[in-house]
Amino acid sequence: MSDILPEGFFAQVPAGNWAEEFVQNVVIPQLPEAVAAHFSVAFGTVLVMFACAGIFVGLVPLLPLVLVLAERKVAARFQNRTGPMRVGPWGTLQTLADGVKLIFKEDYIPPQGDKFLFLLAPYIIFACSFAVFAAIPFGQNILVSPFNIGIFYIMAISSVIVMGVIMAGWSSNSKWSLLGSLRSAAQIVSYEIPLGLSILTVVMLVGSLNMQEIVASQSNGLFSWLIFRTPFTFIAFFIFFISSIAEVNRTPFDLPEAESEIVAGFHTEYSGMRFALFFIAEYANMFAVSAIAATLFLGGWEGILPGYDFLGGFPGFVIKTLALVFLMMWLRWTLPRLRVDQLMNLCWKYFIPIAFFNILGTGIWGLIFPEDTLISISISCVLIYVGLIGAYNVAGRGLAQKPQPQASSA
Amino acid sequence: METTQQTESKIIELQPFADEMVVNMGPQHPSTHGVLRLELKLDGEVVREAIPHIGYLHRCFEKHSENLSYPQIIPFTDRMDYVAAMNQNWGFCLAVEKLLEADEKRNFAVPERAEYLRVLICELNRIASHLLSFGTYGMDLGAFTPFLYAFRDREKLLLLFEKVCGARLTYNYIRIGGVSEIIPMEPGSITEQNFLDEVEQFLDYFEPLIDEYNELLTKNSIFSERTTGVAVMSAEMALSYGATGPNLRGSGVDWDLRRDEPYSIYDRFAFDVPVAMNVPELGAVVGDCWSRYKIRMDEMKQSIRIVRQILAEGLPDGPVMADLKAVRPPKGELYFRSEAPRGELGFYIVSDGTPKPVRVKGRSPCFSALSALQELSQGLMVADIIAIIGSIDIVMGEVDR
Amino acid sequence: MEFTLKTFIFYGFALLTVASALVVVTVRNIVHAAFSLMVTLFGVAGLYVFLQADFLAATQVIVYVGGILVLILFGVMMTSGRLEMRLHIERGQLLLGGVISAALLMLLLTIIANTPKWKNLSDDGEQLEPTTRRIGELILNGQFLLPFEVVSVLLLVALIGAALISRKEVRD
Amino acid sequence: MTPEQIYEALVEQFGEAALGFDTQLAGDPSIYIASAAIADVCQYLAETDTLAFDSLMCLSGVDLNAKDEELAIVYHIYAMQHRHSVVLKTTVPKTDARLPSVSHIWKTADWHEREAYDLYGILFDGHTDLRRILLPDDWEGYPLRKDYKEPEFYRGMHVPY
Repeated sequence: MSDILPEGFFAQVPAGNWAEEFVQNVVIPQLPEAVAAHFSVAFGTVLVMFACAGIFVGLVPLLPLVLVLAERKVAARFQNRTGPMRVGPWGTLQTLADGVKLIFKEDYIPPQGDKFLFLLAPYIIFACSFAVFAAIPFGQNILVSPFNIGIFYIMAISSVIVMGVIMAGWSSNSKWSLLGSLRSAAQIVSYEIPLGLSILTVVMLVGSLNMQEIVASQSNGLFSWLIFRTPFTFIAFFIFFISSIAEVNRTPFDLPEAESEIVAGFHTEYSGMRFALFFIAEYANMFAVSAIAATLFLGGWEGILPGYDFLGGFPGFVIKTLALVFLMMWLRWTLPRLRVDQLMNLCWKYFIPIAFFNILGTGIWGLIFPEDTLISISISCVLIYVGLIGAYNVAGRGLAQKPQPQASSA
Repeated sequence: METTQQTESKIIELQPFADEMVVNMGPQHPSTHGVLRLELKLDGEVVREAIPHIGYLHRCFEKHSENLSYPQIIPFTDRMDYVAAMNQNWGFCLAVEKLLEADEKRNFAVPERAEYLRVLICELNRIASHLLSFGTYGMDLGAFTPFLYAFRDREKLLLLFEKVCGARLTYNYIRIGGVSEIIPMEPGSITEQNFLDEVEQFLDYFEPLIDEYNELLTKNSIFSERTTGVAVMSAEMALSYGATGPNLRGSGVDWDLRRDEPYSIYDRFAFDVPVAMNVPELGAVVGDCWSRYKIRMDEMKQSIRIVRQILAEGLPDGPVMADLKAVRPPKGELYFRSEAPRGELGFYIVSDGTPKPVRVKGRSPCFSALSALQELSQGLMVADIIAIIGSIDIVMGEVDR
Repeated sequence: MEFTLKTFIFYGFALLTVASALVVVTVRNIVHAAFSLMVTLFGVAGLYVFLQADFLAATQVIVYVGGILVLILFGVMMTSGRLEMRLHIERGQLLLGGVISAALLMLLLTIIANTPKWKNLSDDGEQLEPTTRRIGELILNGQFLLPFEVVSVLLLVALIGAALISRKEVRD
Repeated sequence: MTPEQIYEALVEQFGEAALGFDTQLAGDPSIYIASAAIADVCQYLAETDTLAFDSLMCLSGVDLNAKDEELAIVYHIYAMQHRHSVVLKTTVPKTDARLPSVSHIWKTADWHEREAYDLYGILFDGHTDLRRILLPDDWEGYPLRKDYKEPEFYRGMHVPY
């Protein structure tokens, strides 16, 4: 493959490239000898990889279809409703029907807007949302490309989404859109910092940016998962998860598209298929950040027991990811929305200092326990437990307390 | 006579390089509760000025009233505050009845049974109205679920109203001199006891839910962050702006017409008037959005209390309608105010002794409360504007009439 | 030089970079210029990949596209009420710009001429290793530690200054 | 205080400005005030401690009859502290409907006066922002006057349905 694709982009996976092995062991024996003699393994590998990528690109957009339906069903359950029930059995085809509706809707382009950028923006967001999936390991060998710099690549690509958002907001020539896109840009740029810093704690412990290596370092069962490895990664997980909710603009951080404030934010003026692209991208993002959180902190495709990876760990990975997605939905249908200044305060005054503290703590932890031992993990789990109890006593008390009943005088 | 001296509308000069962005919030906006238009002058997210423009729902109530007989006006009052139409009917009927009572030649009095029914139904309507306010306030602040919870419960109330008068939103149930009978939707489908049982069932179902809603929204820390300390309306300011009802009590003024100037039979019931207090745990201060919101949550409990007292007593026997041949108040004029869910609903009626009024002015609580918006919103953020509008709980049908 | 798919992709990126850079300097709409700059930066990131600098490529995208360009766009959108402001280039500016560009070009050409061997992807067989480790070692093992720290202090100063300037209005 | 006592207090303070006390008709008794003095009277009512009228419940314009030469403006004011209310009434000629504003005394008068201006064409001197509130800015005429004729067209739209 070396003479066709830039090799630096791919890591040399120590255990050997699965695609190469596949070609070597399965494809070439099948070929007639005359062909096989001239058949380069590398070329075959690239073909296989392209095919996989094709399947991926075909399959991944189906995710949002499922997730949209899931969101509606989850919301319905939260609200004592049934959700969509008419299209298909239990409403399973509802999203498809909505998609068809959106395709046939008028594709409105604001006449005063910037037409070129207006048309371009959804594609940028859509493309970036899906490019992220290339680096997410779904299973032991289920991965589009084992990038050397996997997690860094993901951050890079997802930071481009901001450009699409600004483009959409600006080119619509609507003040609500502009306000939404400015909010969104400020929010995403701000929350990228705690996000990145939380990732850094993981990278410090693992010593690699490669997603597969991060997963590999968590292969010793539940307590080798990075979330439990040190108390600091435990905090980092929550910062990461909350920041990623902010990154994907979901309640309580959905200010860029706060329908009760700025109508629909940056995609106010979009309709039809272009709106659907934003919509799909939003759900793809949601899945992507959950998948990343699962990979970084929850052992990725590695199971709870060491060495147990059913179907390459794929089902386990999907379950973990969907659990996080469900958590996001749960939050969305429970919480109100923050205000802009509160959002920024949360990021700059709480998350970033805590994230820096985490890095410091992780560094010190790494010095004290260079290797993960039973002792280090036990200490970590005990600290986490104590910390949780303490946090509940400090923060939870306020929640459990009832506000003073309003004075009443007859 | 034409004096057009001040009629020209203000023309906003376009200043291309100003820091200020002028944004039109509404009349078509998800959270302006109808068709309110706000002209926002923004500095980034900070609101320098929010100028309300109303009148998009002006239905010429006062002009219509001059050409209609008194009973014919009642359906028009339904359309004023369409989420608490019973109270609007009642407010108007009370004013007309007061004028009729002033006529010595008649011996006019509203029957007991009708009074009980009115209180019962209006308190239920107050719950429905506050529920809507609670739900939409949650939605304004980004929490969608309270909205559906509120609508689920409101639906049950609307079904009760439908059983009583056949309508779900614009009831025309309370008439001058009484109420229209409890009308069976189909023969034999509902009786008085049957109906009261259903009301009781609803109360049993609903009362614990208020606490649940408090858990869900009122005590939510994001919600209290968003609403506490925002747009504090002092008691003086509230009085000066004519804010009434929950908005006035939210500013710490202990005032409720039902208790302080009892009309109808409110003096027979025991109920508390919730008044805002500082809640330091949440950061709530008297007069902020949270206080105004909380008053409504607490008022629902008091309404339940009143309805329960009626249910315990049972409706007195007798007619539901006074023997009133024609509604023809004596020559005179009268202003009467009653406590509607959104505050004091006043009707000023000038009668010249004919069946049609000379002048009807509806003094709607939201109209006065909304005028405080401009002062309340200065220096706050766009999101706070939404929080204020929700907390003063406007219904544009009432503002614009 | 044999013409493979790789060279094709390389020239694609090169063309993209140069063309979009031309658009940046010629287009009159400032927002279009900024968005075009995004394409340029992407193209450069692509070229970095061909230089086996994967970390640098990703950094390029994060820092320039996700950070600096957003700031530029913020600046453009917030400082002027008229977003479609047209750019005017005066003759003096043109001259000055030309001189500076020529000097920069000379500098770059000198570097190109003096670099003994470009480590590029056509060098087959060489085992690739992650560049992050080497970058980290170079920065933290003393060789570039001082410049690195100086730059970080400078950035901190800039951060504080920016915060100070933006808070001025609140204080007044 | 009863309206009578308030009337007496006003007569004592303002003399001629308080023109009369009407208890003849059914309903609320009302105190007639000369239109020019209304702001002063209101100021006095609001600021005197024994009266302390701190809330303006309602401000309405009234046109009793198309043939009348005058428009009436009625103020319903209330004192929370003392729990007494009073009705003030004043009249202005239709040809020159103009009287002092009370919006500096009770802020709620701001919108109520705008409404009276909008529907009756009463000009309130001293009002800071007197423009139409319910009707469109370019509406012609004052619809609640009894002699109002609705226009045939408004911006090309047929008005009477």
